[in-house]
Order: sequence, then C-alpha cells, then structure tokens
Amino acid sequence: MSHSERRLVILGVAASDSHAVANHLIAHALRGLGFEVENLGTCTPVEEFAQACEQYPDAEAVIIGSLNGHVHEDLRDLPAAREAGRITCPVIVGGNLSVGSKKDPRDLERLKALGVDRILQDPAQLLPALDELRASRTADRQRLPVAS
Amino acid sequence: MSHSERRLVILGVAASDSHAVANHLIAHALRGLGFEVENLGTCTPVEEFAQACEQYPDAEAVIIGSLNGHVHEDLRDLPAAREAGRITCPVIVGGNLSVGSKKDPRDLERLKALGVDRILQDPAQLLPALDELRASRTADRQRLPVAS
Amino acid sequence: MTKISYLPGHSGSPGTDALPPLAESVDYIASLGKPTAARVLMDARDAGRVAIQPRCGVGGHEEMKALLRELENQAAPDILTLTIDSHTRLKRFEQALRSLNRAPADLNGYPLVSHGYLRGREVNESVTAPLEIRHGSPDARILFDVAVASGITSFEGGGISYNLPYSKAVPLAESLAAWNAVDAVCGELAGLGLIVDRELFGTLTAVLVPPSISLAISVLEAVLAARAGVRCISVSYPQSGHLVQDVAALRAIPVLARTYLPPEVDVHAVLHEFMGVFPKKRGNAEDLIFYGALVARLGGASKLITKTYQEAFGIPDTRANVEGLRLADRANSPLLDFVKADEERVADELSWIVDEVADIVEPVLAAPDTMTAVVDAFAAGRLDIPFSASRYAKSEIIPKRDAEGAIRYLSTGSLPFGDRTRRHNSDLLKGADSTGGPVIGSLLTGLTDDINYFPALFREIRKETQEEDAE
Amino acid sequence: MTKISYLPGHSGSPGTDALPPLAESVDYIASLGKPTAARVLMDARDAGRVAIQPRCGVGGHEEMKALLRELENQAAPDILTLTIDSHTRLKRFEQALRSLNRAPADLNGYPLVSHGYLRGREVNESVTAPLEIRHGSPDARILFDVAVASGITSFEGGGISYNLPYSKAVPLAESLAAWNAVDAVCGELAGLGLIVDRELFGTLTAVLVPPSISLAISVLEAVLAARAGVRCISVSYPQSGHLVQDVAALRAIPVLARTYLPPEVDVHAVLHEFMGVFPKKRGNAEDLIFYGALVARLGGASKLITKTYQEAFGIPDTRANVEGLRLADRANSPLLDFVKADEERVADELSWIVDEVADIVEPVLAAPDTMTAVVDAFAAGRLDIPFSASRYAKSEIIPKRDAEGAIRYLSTGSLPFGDRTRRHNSDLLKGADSTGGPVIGSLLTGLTDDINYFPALFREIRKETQEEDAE
Ligand code: B12
Ligand code: B12
Repeated sequence: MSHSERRLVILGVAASDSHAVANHLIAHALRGLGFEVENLGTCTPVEEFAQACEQYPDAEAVIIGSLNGHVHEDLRDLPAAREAGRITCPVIVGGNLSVGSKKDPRDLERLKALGVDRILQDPAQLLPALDELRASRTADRQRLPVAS
Repeated sequence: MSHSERRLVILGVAASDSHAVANHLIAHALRGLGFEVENLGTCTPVEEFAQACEQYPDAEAVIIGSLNGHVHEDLRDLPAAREAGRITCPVIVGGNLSVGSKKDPRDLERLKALGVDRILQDPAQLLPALDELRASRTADRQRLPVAS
Repeated sequence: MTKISYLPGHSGSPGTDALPPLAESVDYIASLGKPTAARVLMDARDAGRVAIQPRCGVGGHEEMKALLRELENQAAPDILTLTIDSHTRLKRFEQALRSLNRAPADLNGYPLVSHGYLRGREVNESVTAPLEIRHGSPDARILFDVAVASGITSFEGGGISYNLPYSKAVPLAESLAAWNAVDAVCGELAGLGLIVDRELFGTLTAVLVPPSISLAISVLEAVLAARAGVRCISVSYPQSGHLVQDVAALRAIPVLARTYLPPEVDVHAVLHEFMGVFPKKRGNAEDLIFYGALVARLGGASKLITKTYQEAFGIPDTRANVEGLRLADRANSPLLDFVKADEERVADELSWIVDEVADIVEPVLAAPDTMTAVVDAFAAGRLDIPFSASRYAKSEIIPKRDAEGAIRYLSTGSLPFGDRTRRHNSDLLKGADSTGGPVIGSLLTGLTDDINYFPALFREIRKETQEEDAE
Repeated sequence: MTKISYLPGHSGSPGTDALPPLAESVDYIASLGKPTAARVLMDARDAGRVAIQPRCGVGGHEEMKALLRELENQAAPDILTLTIDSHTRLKRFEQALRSLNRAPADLNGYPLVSHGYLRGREVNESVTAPLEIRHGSPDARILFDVAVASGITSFEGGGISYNLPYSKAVPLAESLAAWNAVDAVCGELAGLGLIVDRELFGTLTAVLVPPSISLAISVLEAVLAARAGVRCISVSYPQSGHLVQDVAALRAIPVLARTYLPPEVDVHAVLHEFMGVFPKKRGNAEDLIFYGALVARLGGASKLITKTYQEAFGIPDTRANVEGLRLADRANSPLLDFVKADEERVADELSWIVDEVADIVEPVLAAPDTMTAVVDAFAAGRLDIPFSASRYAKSEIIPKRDAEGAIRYLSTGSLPFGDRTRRHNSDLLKGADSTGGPVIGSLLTGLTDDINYFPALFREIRKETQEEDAE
C-alpha cells in the first residue's frame, strides 16, 4: 500500500462451511499487505458479518469464502441485511461456488442477485479488486456533492 | 466311441484366419476320442474344404473354426460349393463369429443362411453334435427308402 | 417427489420421538439379509484385501437411490456411503429442508434427518452393500438415531475429530458429551446383538496433518468409545503422500490398539485417500488415486475411502466416482504381490510414530477424567491440530514436509514432546526446501508449497520457493 | 461414403504405380509437422517413460478417423495405430474391397490398400500423434508402399514373425525376400532423411512363447533389417505374465542389440501386453493390463502396446480402448518409483535368456547366407515356434509354465541347445503342476491350463489338472 491510511476488511467463511485453510492463508496474505483483517473464520452466518460491519463501520469490504457449494443458501439473508442497512460496504465472494464438478455460470448470476458485488476466483485478485472498489467509492463520494 | 467303425472329420480354420491354437487343441481332442481328423489348419478357403470332401467322401462333417470375425466373407463360397454338390456332409462352425465385443444374434442367422448346419460355442459340444448329426442322417437314410 | 413439510419426530422440528425402538431396528437390520459393515471389514481383513468405499451423497431421495445403485452395479464397492449435507451436519435442519424442497441439487449431501428414517430404509434396501454415514457433525445424536432406525451399520465421527475441523464455536465438552451418547447407544446395540462400526475421523483438517496428531486423537476417541461400549472401531488415517510414512502410520494402528484398547474391541485401519489439495489433470489425479490404494494395501488397511479425478473441481459425478473405485480396486490385484515397501524404513518410522503418539496421549490418559483432560489439553495446546476450523484448538503446531515429502513438525507448539522427538523432527527437516528470504514470508510460501505438494509434484503449478525453474 | 471401385495402381488390381515417388512422401511427412514414431520413441526413452500405443482399426474411412480422433482426445497415446484387416494382410484385396463396400463393420481392421494412400494421408492428418501400421502380412510390399505414401513412419512385421503366425502356406524364402524389399526401402528412406521405425513382431503366436524363441527370432530379423538399411528397430516382446522373466527379457533386448547389431541402429524394447487368453471379468482384465504396463516400466521398455478389458470378447469399442490406454499410463506415474523387481533374480534370468538366444541364433548367423540358413533351420526344427499357423515351422517345441508361472521348455524339440540349457529347463519344471495320469492326456490338460493361465489365476475357470479344489 502506497498510503499510510488504515484499511480494514472483514473476512470469513459462509455459514455452513468449515473449510479453514484458504481462510487462514488469505488472512495472512492480506495482513502481509498491510490490511487489518477482522477474521470471523469458518461457519459465519450473515448475521455475524452484519454485526461485524456495525462494529467496524470503516471496513472497506466484507470478504466471504465458500468452498462447500452451499453459498446460495448460506447467503440467503444477505439481501435483508443490505436492505436493513446493516451491510453497506461491498461484498466480495470467492471459492467453489456451486455443488458439483461442472460449473454453470447461472450459479454466479444467482449470487449477484443476492447482492454480491464481486466474485473472484483467485485470492491474488483481492488486492486489485479492493483498490478498485475503494477508488470508485471515493469517486462516488466526490462526485455526489457536485451532482447534488 | 462305443463302436469300431471309422469316423472321419475334416477340420480347418476359415480362409482369412490364422488363429491356430484352438485348431491344434480341437484336433488333439477329437483324435483322443477316436476320430480320424483331416486337419487343413489355418487360412483354409472353402475351395480347400471342398477338395478335402471330394478326397474323403465318408467324412461325417466339415468343422470350421473362425476367430477373427471374418467368418461371413470367408464362407461366402459355401452356398456355391453346396449347390455344386462338392460339400454334402454337415458343416459345423465355431469360434468368435463376428467383429466386435458385443455380439448380435443376427450374425449367426447370416451364417445359417450361408448353409452352416450347426453353430457351436464350446469344443466340448462337438462330440454330442457329431453323434446327433450322424444319428439323424442314419435315420434319414433309413427312412428315405420307406417313404419313396 | 413429494415435498417434505415435516421433520421426523414432533411436528415442525427435528427429533427422534417418532423413531422405532432400538430392538425393532436391530430386527429390521437382521431382516435385510445384508452383512453389517463390521462383518465386511472383518472378511476383508481375513481375505487380505482392502475393502473399497466411495464418498457419495446427493440431496434428492430418488437421486440418492439411483446414485447408490449405479455405483453398486458398476463398481461393486464393499461398503457404500451416505454423505450428509453440511447444513444437517451443523443441525441447520431448517436450511437443509429448505434446500431440499427448493433445489435439492444445491445440497452437498443427503439430508437424512430431513428425509426421515423411512426413506433411509428405502435407500438402504436399494443396494446389497452395507451403508456408512459420513458427515462431520459436532453433535450427531439426532442423525445417529435416524441412521440406526434406517438400518445403517456404520457411523463416522468423534467428539474431537468431528468438531474441530467442522465447526467454529462448539465447545469440545459439548461435542465429547454428544458423541459419548452416540457411543453409549452403540454399546446398547451391541447388547442387542448388533455391532455398529464406528469410524473415527483421523483425517481431521486433512491438510498437512502429522501422523502422530491424527493417530493420537484417534486413540483418545477410541478409548472413550470403547469405554462407552463400542465394539468395532475403524481408525482412519489420511494419506500424507509419503509412502513409508503412510505405511508405517497404518501399521501403527494395530500396535496402538494393543497398547491402549481392550482386546474385545475389533480395530480396523482405514486409509482415506489423499485428502488435501488434489492435482487437477485427470491422469495426475488418477496416479494419486492408485497410489493411495497401493499404500492402503501395503499398510494392511481393512478399508480404503476413495477419491475421484474430479476432486479438485467439486463433488464428482457418478461416472467419475465409479472410475475412482475401479481404479483403486486394481491395487487389490493378486498380480501386485511383488510390490513391497522398504520394511526397514517402515519399522523405523513406525517406532517414531508410536513414540510421538505416546508422548501426546499418555498425559491425557493419566488424568482422572479423560474428557475433561482432552478439553483442558486443547485449551493449553498440549493437544492441537493444524488449520483448525474451530476456536477450541490453538493451531500452534506448524507442519512441514521434509525433503522427501513426509510431514514433520516445523514447530511442535505446546505438544508435550520430549527432546528426543523434537530433535528428530528438526533433524528430518534439515534437507527440506526453504528460501533464504525473511522468516515469516518464507514460512508462508513454504507452507503453500507443502499444501500444493501434489499439484507441484506433477508440475501443474510452480513451487513458490523455486523462483528459477531447474529445467 | 462413396464406394471404392478401384484399387490404387493400375485399374482393377492392386499395385503401387499410382503412388508418389519416395522423395515426395518424405517431403509430405516433413510438412505434416508431427514427430516421426522414431523420434517419439527416442524422447520417451530419454524421459524414462514408456510410450503408450493402442491397437485400433475399423473398416470404414470416416469411422477410422473418428476412432483415432477420439482415442487421441480422450487418452492422448504417444503413437496411434492403423490395424489392418486380415484380408489385406493376406493380399486378399478383392475380399477386403468387397467387405468394405458391403459391410465395412465386418472388417477387423482398416483396409488401407483398398482405401488408397490419399485416404491414408487424410487419416494421418486427422491426429497429431504419428501412426504405425500393425498387420500380419507375410508379404507386405504393397501395403508398405501405400503406408509410406500415406506418410506413416512406423511399420510392424518381419519375414519370420509375420509369416509363421499369420499364414499357412507361404514359404519362408518368399516372406523373407518380401520383407527384405521393405527393409531396403527403409534404407533408401533413411538416405532421404526419413527414419522409419520398424517394429518386429516378437509376439509370434502369442500363446506360451518362450522368451528366448521370441528374442532369437527378433535378433535374426533385426540383423537382416539392419543389413538392408533399417536404422530404427523396435524389438517387441510378449508379456509372459511372470514378472522376473518379463523384466529380464525386456532388459535383454539392449544387451542383444549390442552383441548382434551395428551401433548405428537405434534399438527399442517394446512390450506387448499379455497376448494370450485374457480373463473375461473386467476387473481381472484390468489387473492384467496394469500389471503389463508396470512390467514395461520395470523392464525399461520404450513403448507399450495396450490391451482392453474387452480382449476376451472381440475387437474393443472406443471407450474400452480409451480406458485401457489410461489405465496403462498410470504405470508411468512418478509416484511408483519405489516399485522394484527383484534385481538379483532378474540378472540371473537375463543371463540364461541371453545364453539361450545365443545357442539358437549363433549357428544361423555363422552360415554364409542368413536367409537361407533361416529357411533351413526352420525346416530342420533348429528354429521353431509353438502353435505355428504355418506349415513352415515344425512346432515341435513344447512350452510349459513352471511352478511360478514362467514359461519354460518342456521339450526343446530340435533347438540347438546345450546340455546346460536343457538341464536348467527341466530343473525349473520340477515343481510344476502335473497330474499322475497318462503322459499324453496330462500333457494336453497341462497345456490347456497353461494357455488359460490368467483366467485360472483369477479363478474364472477351474484348472483341469486340479480336479479337487483345495478350498
Ligand atoms: C481439505 C478439504 C477439506 C477439509 C477441510 C478442513 C478444514 N477445516 O479446513 C475437510 C476434510 C474437513 C473437508 C470437509 C468437507 N469438504 Co472439503 N475439501 C478439501 C479439499 C481437499 C482441499 C481444500 C483446501 O484446503 N484447499 C487449499 C486452499 C488453500 O485452497 P481452496 O480451499 O481450494 O481455495 C482456493 C480457491 O477456492 C480460492 N478461494 C478459497 N476461498 C476464497 C475466498 C475468496 C474471497 C477468494 C477470492 C478466493 C478463495 O483460493 C484458494 C487457492 O486457490 C477440497 C478439494 C481440493 N481442492 O482438492 C475439498 C472440497 C472443497 N470439499 C468439498 C466438500 C463438499 C466438503 C464437505 C461438505 C463434505 C462433502 N459433502 O463432501 C465437508 C465440509 C463440511 C462443511 N461443513 O463445510 C468439496 C466442495 C464441492 C463442491 N463445491 O462441489 C471439495 C471441492 C471436494 C470435492 N471434490 O467434493 N474438506
Ligand atoms: C492368441 C491370439 C492371436 C495370435 C494367434 C496366433 C496363432 N497363430 O494362433 C495372434 C497374435 C497371431 C493373433 C492375431 C490376430 N488376432 Co487374435 N487373438 C488371440 C487371443 C489373445 C487368444 C486366442 C487363443 O489362442 N485362444 C486360445 C484358444 C484355445 O481359444 P480360442 O481361440 O479363444 O477359441 C475358443 C472358442 O472360440 C472355441 N473355438 C475356437 N475355434 C472353434 C471351432 C469350433 C468348431 C468350435 C466348436 C469352437 C471353437 O473354443 C476355444 C476354447 O474355448 C484372442 C483373444 C482372447 N481370447 O483372449 C485374440 C482374438 C481372437 N484375435 C482377434 C483378432 C481380430 C486378431 C487379428 C485379426 C488382428 C486384429 N485385427 O486385431 C489377427 C489375426 C490375423 C488373421 N489373419 O486372422 C480378435 C477377434 C476379434 C473379433 N472376432 O471381434 C480377438 C478376440 C482379440 C480381440 N479382442 O480383438 N491373435
């Protein structure tokens, strides 16, 4: 990071999912890049992500891993949490996002429909994605007063 | 054999077929049972079987093995040889009687249509089949004068 | 398929009230005319072959029956599996039921509790092989009751091994108590003449689990199970990928059983084919599948749980599962009698493994109450596993592959190891890859390489610690 | 598909007149942008892996292309095959053409001569692997010319090995001369820069062929081929089923090459997976397929010709062929480096094999004209093969499996073996099964058991010599 500002992300694995390894490694890697990582670990329901957002209002993203194929059911409460204004920052999802070894792109559409902002394959895409999301939010904020 | 009469068969493998092992073993086995075996060996065209029939008019059967799947083309001249009266004794065929590992019963019908009298799987069926064929021919011969 | 609007037991919520009494289920099982899993394992061991078993589970009921029938017809595994979905594992029955009704294909397993025991019996009756429930439930009591009522004679799990890898916030005391209840019912069933095979999940978090950790935890669970009345215990061990280490670990299982378990308990060694990151290319995955099966044979395992060439991608389709089973079964070939492990090295490795296990379990077993001692030891890090999903293990130990690929301890954390064991481990790691870079960075890249051991071995990916390729 | 009403060459009868000049074919091959078979073999040997190749051939042209493409897409063999139908092998071109036009599925191979070289090129261009022609033609001159014009860089056969097992009444002098002509063209092609791999058919009659017979005949054919100008020779050997014997026989190939062949000839060892009576049950057949592949690896073969689980039933379908290739390729796994043969026993067996081969070939090679000496030796039984299809070998030698399953000589017929060899063979057979019955009867049942060795080993059938089963 080329700036000294604090950058915090909320990290976790979806509610029914106990796959821990990628979560451990991603937390390590983001910390290595200078992020503060609030890692909620495995088996984290949307409710717990929402609570963390309330606790860390300056979190720049919620990053959710899901490996076991249950991401759709596990994020079922995400639209409600968003509507209620409990999760306002972008939500990034990555991992193995459907059941089965042949993947249907419609399953990613279903995720978008639940209010997921970014779907990533590779943890290496996280930093550029976070930078981009932050840049566009900053731009939005700067543009808004001009427009209003 | 319970009788002392000479029993002779003509044995061979079809024209395009060089599989020798079953032929060797069947010749041995029939000789062990007391048969005289005129073994023409592998790669024997219908013409050669016909010549042997002419040479051994008391042969009680022509026994043809085919393993390589080419039995239909290889016996193509059989109807002509029969019509010409060159092969008058029963023709027995055995082995692997079509190309491919899944067998279609129609391929056996095609063989029958070529004038094959018996189709056998197992060389152990040869003795009962030969006995039966001989019995029915003797019966036929005995019946004929009565009928005429 | 008719929608399910109830759960077994009292209306609206899951439970066991509607289940038949144990004795009825025991009679039902006898009437099935199929061997129990325990019997199949015994027969396999007597015949000197490794029984073969797939992982398999889909949400829908008809689909589940079709899957099992197809696997049986095409690959004739010795034991079949009902893999349970991960909502049910965590007692999220409501979510399981909702997925089942809306989109059963979205489930990563068969929600047996939601389907209920009558359907469980139907599934059981659709095949001739006995079934095992494979899951990952910190508290499996409801699932177990439905399984027994379904006539299923093998049940995987344990109070440690189905907690720490499978949940975040279930206290160990709770899961141990829940599994003690399951084991006690197995004891009751044994009294009624039915031996339930209880497989322990020595695989744990599957990634870089040192053999002595896997076996130590299985020993503790086995001791608890035996005390509760269990009579047939399958100790499963996850293939590390290093032949000598794996053969030694499997052969250590009967040795440990003789030391720590009463003689009336029948103990089987079970190999779980490589449970970590699988290679992606089909041929490489298949190499690994066959290798695992060969290791099971050489290690004298009674049973092998297979993988498929689709492992890296997702839950396999039926055909891949069939092919995985068939390929693994080739290692049972009588033509491979000539294949041997290096017996001297196996014996050496085995003695170290047994010593490490002793170091870990004996202080716990020396305490007056084993369950409490287990809880305390995990809290203090004297028992530990790497990559815990749960808060209730410290994950302080750091595993590392040595130069040959065997899994060693880079750090033994707070494990009560003696100096001899510690020195042995660091000696073994002397030849291992390591960058000259900063310690933390190199630790992480080294770890990543070790996690990706097989994809790297097959050159599907580059090693992070080898910036310049030798080729 | 348009019917073919002509044969290449002059109208109505087969010939080569219409074929392009050799230099044009050499250019065509260079333009194909695929490696030659010789190059693939060399690369495999350098990489320490066994190249894999199926048998495959169907009558129809489109079907043949589809078959090859499917095999390549699904199993990526190193070399692909055009197996030629048995009419064409025997120059029964008329029958081949008639079947092709009426019922191409009735053909047990691809009638390349009837299709002509332009179609041959199309087939060649449809895949990226180089092709070999596998056939069984006592006189292959026409077929060879069409093959070269088709851009095919590997050609199986030899004046002895493609005569005696494949025809009844072709005199050896004729087939030797015909193959000498083929080999001379290979020499010419080498001069033009194209190395054609010439595989010799050491498999012979495939059933109970003693290794020293197979290798001796290959040595004689190789010597003749090298003299005619051939620069790349693949010596194929048929798996006997006994590991030590097979590994020794494969490793004997480079030893024999150094003794009998000029150094500029590149010699490869090739294993033909078990060529005798195959077990019927799929799993058993697959056990044998994998075992063969492992033997090829341990014997240091450059190439393996695979079988399929449908072998006992008929020409395999594409899927079975794919699965046979894939399974065999598992034996190339880097994970199996630990699998070893008993090196001491292999060395002992190897030295006996080399001695027996020397006993057989050296009198022939000592004569002034090798071809004449071969013809005379077969007439006198000093060269011989079991189960000859041809009148021109005596089939006086009687093979027998010893107690361990290795193929020995029960009778060495008129082979010019010394006392030492003869004694060694009878010593080895002392432990072998034999009934107490009359000599001839027991010889035949013993032979039948040996022929059915694998079906009996897998207990698909009972041994004839074991009336009472021990079980
Ligand atoms: C180890 C493992 C386990 C261990 C996990 C131990 C633990 N507590 O961590 C155990 C044995 C306990 C386990 C259990 C289960 N597993 Co599991 N497991 C694996 C395995 C073999 C390796 C996973 C791993 O650790 N990889 C190493 C890490 C570093 O990589 P990764 O997790 O694959 O993640 C990569 C990417 O997905 C991505 N990524 C991951 N998370 C995120 C997040 C973000 C934001 C981003 C950008 C990227 C990202 O980055 C990583 C590196 O490339 C995989 C198969 C494989 N890959 O070979 C199956 C696999 C993931 N498991 C699977 C399943 C289904 C389960 C179970 C549900 C059992 C079942 N029904 O079969 C249970 C889970 C129970 C539960 N409640 O969730 C399936 C998922 C199937 C699907 N989606 O179709 C897989 C693919 C196996 C299979 N083929 O069936 N498993
Ligand atoms: C050994 C063998 C060879 C040897 C033969 C050596 C020799 N000269 O004898 C070699 C390697 C040379 C060879 C060559 C070929 N072979 Co081949 N061969 C075999 C093999 C492996 C064993 C045959 C054998 O000897 N069995 C032992 C004897 C005792 O049994 P049998 O021949 O199987 O016969 C039994 C029955 O069929 C029956 N039987 C046989 N003849 C008769 C006759 C009568 C009257 C009766 C009642 C019963 C009977 O009794 C026997 C005992 O049960 C079989 C496959 C297998 N079975 O495992 C393939 C097989 C027979 N061969 C086959 C083929 C196609 C060929 C080739 C044409 C090559 C090709 N295109 O692939 C060439 C033949 C060339 C030619 N011109 O014919 C195919 C036939 C395919 C089909 N019908 O679909 C088979 C089945 C292999 C396969 N799966 O592709 N072969």
